[in-house]
Amino acid sequence: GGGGGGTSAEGGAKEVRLGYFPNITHATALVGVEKGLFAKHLGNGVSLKTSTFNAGPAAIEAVFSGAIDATYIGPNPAINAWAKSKGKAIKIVAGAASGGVYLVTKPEIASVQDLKGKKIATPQLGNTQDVALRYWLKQNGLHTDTKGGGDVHIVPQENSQTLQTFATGDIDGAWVPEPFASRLVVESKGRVLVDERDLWPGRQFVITHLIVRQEWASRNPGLLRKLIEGHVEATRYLNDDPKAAAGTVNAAIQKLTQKPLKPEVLDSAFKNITFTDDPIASSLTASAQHAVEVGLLEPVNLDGIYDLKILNEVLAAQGRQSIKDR
Amino acid sequence: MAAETAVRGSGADQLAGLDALELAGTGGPGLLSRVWGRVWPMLTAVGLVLVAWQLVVLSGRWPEYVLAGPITTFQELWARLGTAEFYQALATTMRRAVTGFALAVLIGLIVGAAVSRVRILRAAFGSLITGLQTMPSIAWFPFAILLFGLTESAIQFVVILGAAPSVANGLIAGVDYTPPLLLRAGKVLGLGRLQMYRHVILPASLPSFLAGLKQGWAFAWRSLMAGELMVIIAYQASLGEQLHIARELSDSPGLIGTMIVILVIGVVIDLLFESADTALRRRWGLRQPQ
Amino acid sequence: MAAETAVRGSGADQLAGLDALELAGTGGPGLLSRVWGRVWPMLTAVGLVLVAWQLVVLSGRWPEYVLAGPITTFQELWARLGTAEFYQALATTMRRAVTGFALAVLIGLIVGAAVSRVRILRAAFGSLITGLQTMPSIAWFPFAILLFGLTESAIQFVVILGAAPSVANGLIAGVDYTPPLLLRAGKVLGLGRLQMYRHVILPASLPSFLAGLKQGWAFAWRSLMAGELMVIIAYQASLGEQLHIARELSDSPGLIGTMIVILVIGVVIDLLFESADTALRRRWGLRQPQ
Amino acid sequence: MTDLLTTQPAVRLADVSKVYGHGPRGLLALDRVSLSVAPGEFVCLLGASGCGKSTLLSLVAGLDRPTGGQITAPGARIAMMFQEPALFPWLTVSANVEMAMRVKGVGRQERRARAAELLETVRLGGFGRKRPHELSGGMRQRVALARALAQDADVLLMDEPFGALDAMTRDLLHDELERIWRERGLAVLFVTHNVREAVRLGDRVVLLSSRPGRVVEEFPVELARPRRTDSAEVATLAARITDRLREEVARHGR
Amino acid sequence: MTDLLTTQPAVRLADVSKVYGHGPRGLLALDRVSLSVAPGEFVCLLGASGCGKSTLLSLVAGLDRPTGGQITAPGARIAMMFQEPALFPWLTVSANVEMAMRVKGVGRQERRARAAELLETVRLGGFGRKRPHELSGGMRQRVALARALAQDADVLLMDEPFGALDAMTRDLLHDELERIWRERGLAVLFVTHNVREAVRLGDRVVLLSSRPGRVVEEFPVELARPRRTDSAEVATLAARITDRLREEVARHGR
Ligand SMILES: Nc1ncnc2c1ncn2[C@@H]1O[C@H](COP(=O)(O)OP(=O)(O)OP(=O)(O)O)[C@@H](O)[C@H]1O
Ligand SMILES: Nc1ncnc2c1ncn2[C@@H]1O[C@H](COP(=O)(O)OP(=O)(O)OP(=O)(O)O)[C@@H](O)[C@H]1O
Ligand SMILES: [Mg+2]
Ligand SMILES: [Mg+2]
Repeated sequence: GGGGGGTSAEGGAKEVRLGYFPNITHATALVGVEKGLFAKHLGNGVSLKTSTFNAGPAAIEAVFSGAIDATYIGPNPAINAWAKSKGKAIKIVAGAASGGVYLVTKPEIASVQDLKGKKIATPQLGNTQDVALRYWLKQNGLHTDTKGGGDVHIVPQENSQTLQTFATGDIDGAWVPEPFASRLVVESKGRVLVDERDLWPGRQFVITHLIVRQEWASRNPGLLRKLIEGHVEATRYLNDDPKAAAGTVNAAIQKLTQKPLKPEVLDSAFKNITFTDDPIASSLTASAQHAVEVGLLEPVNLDGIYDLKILNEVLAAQGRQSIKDR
Repeated sequence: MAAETAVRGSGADQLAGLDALELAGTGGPGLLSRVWGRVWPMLTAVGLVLVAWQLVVLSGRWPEYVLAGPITTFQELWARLGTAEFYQALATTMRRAVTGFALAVLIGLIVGAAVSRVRILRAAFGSLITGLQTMPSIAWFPFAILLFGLTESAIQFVVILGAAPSVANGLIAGVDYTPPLLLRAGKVLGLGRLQMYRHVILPASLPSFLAGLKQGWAFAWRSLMAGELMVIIAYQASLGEQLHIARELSDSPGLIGTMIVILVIGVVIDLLFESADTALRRRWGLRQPQ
Repeated sequence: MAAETAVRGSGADQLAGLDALELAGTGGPGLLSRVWGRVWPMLTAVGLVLVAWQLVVLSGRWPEYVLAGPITTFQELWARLGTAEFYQALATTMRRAVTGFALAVLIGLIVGAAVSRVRILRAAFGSLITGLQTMPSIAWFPFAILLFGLTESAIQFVVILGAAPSVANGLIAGVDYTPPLLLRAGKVLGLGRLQMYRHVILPASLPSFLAGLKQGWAFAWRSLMAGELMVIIAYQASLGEQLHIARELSDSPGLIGTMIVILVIGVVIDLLFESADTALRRRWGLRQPQ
Repeated sequence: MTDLLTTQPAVRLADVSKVYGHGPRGLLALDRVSLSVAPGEFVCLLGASGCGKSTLLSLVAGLDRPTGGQITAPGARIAMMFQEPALFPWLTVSANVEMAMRVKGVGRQERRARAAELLETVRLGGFGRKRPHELSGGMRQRVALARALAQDADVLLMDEPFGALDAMTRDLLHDELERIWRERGLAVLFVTHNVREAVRLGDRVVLLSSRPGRVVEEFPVELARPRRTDSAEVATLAARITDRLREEVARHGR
Repeated sequence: MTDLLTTQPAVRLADVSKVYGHGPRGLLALDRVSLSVAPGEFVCLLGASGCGKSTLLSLVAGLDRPTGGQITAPGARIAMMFQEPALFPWLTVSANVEMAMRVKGVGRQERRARAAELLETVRLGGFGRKRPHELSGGMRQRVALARALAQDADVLLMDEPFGALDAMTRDLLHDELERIWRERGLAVLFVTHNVREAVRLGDRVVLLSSRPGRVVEEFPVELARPRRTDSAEVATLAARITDRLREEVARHGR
């Protein structure tokens, strides 16, 4: 078994195993690895071992089985992992990205009411985007149900397929994250109907954050601190020099997938995402609340899912403001 | 004249005597004991697997939320079996599997027949058929949607592309091994090309064809499990979707429960194929009742 | 004595005469013309497919970025064939496929041997093996990661679970149809249980086993294509990943290009299996050179 | 008119040759064989292995084409029996016998009745609903005979039909075949490499040489029927033909 | 000592019975058969189909167990030949012959040499590297004979070994078998339903009844060797035995 391979009893671990996706919303990780920021903070004696995933479940399976210690991930899988393990498996230790989610529709759809009877895609039943769309429609007086019926037909499908079905006219719009939103606009002449940021207080909501395996974190607080230091520096780099950072991100994506993003997609997507250390706890709890309201989630107690103590210590050491965990 | 009749009579007697001598045989065991003989080892095997599984869980190597134990799993499964949704999902999936498979059989039959009898087609497309077998389902998704949009037909398309090659290959193998003697016999009896196909070649290839069907079913089923994610149709839950959602939600008891359902269906289908195969071979005298 | 020798001598002559008479036969066509006879219909078929494809693209039914035409696709493919990365990806995937398949064969052989010879195991696990065949790969992913972490082994695990059942089933079918007469002959010759396996049963089941191998390869390959997404090992490109990325990026020429690569590999492997099969059957006299 | 018909042979081979393969690797299986079978005549074709007996029958049955020469079977319907029964294992005995009629579009009822009658002829009444594998070898060959008779042919070709049977069954089937042949007035071309069998059955025994197949000698059999295989007259003629045959075979061993 | 050895039979069956199946559906295949074969004796076992001849051989060969009675083969190594050659198609002719030695752990070199020698004995020298399917039926049976001889057995069981061969080949193989039997002093138990073959070969012909198999009568054959199958003496004795056999068979037809 691969469980706990990198940890020994007294926090004398020699490596940190980090997971992330070759995806623009995971730019923090891409930059941190590509620029050696994690390695720099972890120091000489500790190696960084990275794994990339293409979807949340595999990343969570890896965390659960102890094959990785920490991973960048979206809000949904994190909530799932928390709920399924009854709060035992993971903790969210830092935010990474916010925003970058849009409802893109065919140009002829100009308002909410035009959506009636239309087919709108989301990435997956019950994920953040799915919940956000349903909640927003509900607020606008449009009824949906989880089976795809109602005033607006919601079709969950993979984002890649959304690109195709939008192009062929099988769907009328999609509530998707970057870079798919930008691609719908750039390649298929879609029109942005809603910027999800507009629906949230302070135009902020979590799209990616960093989670760690609880067992590992409790045994290796020192390594966790170093990891977060690297993370914080990566975030700062992204904000300080977005142009260079965008190039770094695209280079990393190309290295991992052999396919860089098109420059216009990259630029537009990069502009629409905010990189922040703040996990925007309020948006996570609110989103979970919305999910319960639209009937997609059993009420789940998220108390304690955040552990921002180390993050705040790191920020404090740099003289920056601390972040709230609710 | 009288003498000749006597000779003939005795010849007939001797023939009948030889016939009677050749045709003895003892019967097999009764149906009940045969069924029981099949069932109890299966039950024992299932029991053993359950015990091993419980032991692994008890060992504490992994927490319950990572690897659910049999008790949790069966509670979950039992709860599901109590919902109407489960049966709808099952019905949807089985309907798709059966119709998709039926179409695949039809297409496989036509393609197999054409390829096996026309030498040029054989050389041109023979290996392509197996090549298609190795193509993963997801590669077809974009084409399925291009051709059929977000409809059931797109799912069927993927299922057919998964299963038809096996069916065709089974038929081709069967035709290849049709005994040439039977073909000659058919020709002597005056059978035309089509009649030869209908009366000789098809029946002669049945056993191998059946094996192809069985493989085809496995491919169809796997393709279906993948394809059911591609097009999620309103108000139609399906097993493939449930499997996917269980994984998506890291729902270990749900996942294992769905796997058990899939396994049970697989075993039942296998038993069906096997009994068809046994019946066929017994009827043809290929498998002596032992 | 002299008389007897004469009689014997003439008997030997007659025997030799009969032998000589029985052993005539004409040779088949030469190797070159056989290969060419296989190649040209294939090339024609490929040509026809290309033309049809180009016609569909020209019809303008779908934009080029949804369905790439042959020219774009082959440009893309050609560009890829010029990169070292392509060959690394191919090498990685082929290495995984071959080692995974080899392990699957080993395991399938052991399981098949045990199940086919021990009646109780057969009754207990026989149908389970086919049941496992219908289990989609993604169901195994969580277990693969549990057992092996994010390693190559996890991928191999999925590949093995995909392919081993077919291999085992092929062997079982072969063992089932081992002619009882050969078993009796082996026993009379003094072969023990294990020797019987080694010298009689295994060789006798080879043709059916080979068919199982072929099916197993198709399953292994499909499982691998899925499994390569489960564990992406840093900086090791693979065909499965490329297929997925092409799809993820709606990269139509990339997708079709990768499909072509997969098809070509499938066809080549099929040809290998076929020539092994032909050689075997010819050597055993099961397929007369026609 | 009647005279012309009776003197016209049922089957006539004129200088028939057959080459398998092409060019230098080709094999001359039959070399200018001429032979005729009169209506109602029983001709036995005798020869060692590989001398082209089966090839000759295939040509007459139209399963293959001669490379040279001519085969005429004026207005004759031709039926054939192989060394193995070649029954269709998926059909019942009765359905096997009915096949030729089914192809011709004979009605179900009539087919049934006729098959039952034919099975009665080969002493297998009541076995119609069995499957071939439930019968013994001798019974299967009798079914094959019934199937051939169901074609209502004038000419019956038989390619070592009793080769695989045991001596006793074979003796009995000789009697049956002779009876049926006489009742129906068939022209029979019977291939065998059993000399005693040829003498037991034939009006005429034609001996073929081996590779290339050529007619070596013809032996008219003028013994009274019914003959017995172990009678002295049959043995005497058989011994004569055997010696000639052995000579022919030994030629290849040296 | 020598006296004792020579009078002790090579194989002795005492009241051997065999029932297939159980209870009321059981079939009594052999009913208290007693029989012995002296060393160097050639015994032919004759009987109609299904009378239990193969069953008896299986019991002697140890392929199956008797339900009652005793089989003793003191110190005898037993080899067996079946009706079909039962060669392993994936092995060369030589490897087939070597199999028994290979199992016993005889070295490669020695095996080769011995196999070549045995193939020479059955007049197949030079065919060692062929595969069984490249040979004719008669040649395959001779390979099977060589394979049986390679076991260095004292007792050779033969279950209708020449049943599937044509008459001419069979005649020739009779000569060969007789020669080898005499050279090696084997005890042979030879099963057939060809009466002439039994008389041609046996020192003694044992006639079995059918279902249940019982010894009906024994016929000592006191004709001088070498015999010819178509000689008058053989025919006379054969006719006598045939009549007895037909009687036995006809009993089941009524
Ligand atoms: N389809 C074929 N292609 C090439 N050669 C053939 C073919 N059929 C038969 N032969 C050859 O032609 C010769 C005559 O064959 P044929 O089967 O007619 O002999 P036969 O007299 O029937 O022999 P047997 O007594 O063994 O049945 C043989 O040497 C055989 O090898
Ligand atoms: N394994 C078996 N199970 C049940 N019945 C059997 C079995 N083997 C043989 N019998 C029956 O026992 C009887 C004797 O069979 P056996 O094969 O010994 O006869 P045989 O004299 O060798 O016949 P043949 O001349 O056809 O070879 C037959 O009625 C047969 O049906
Ligand atoms: Mg022939
Ligand atoms: Mg027998």
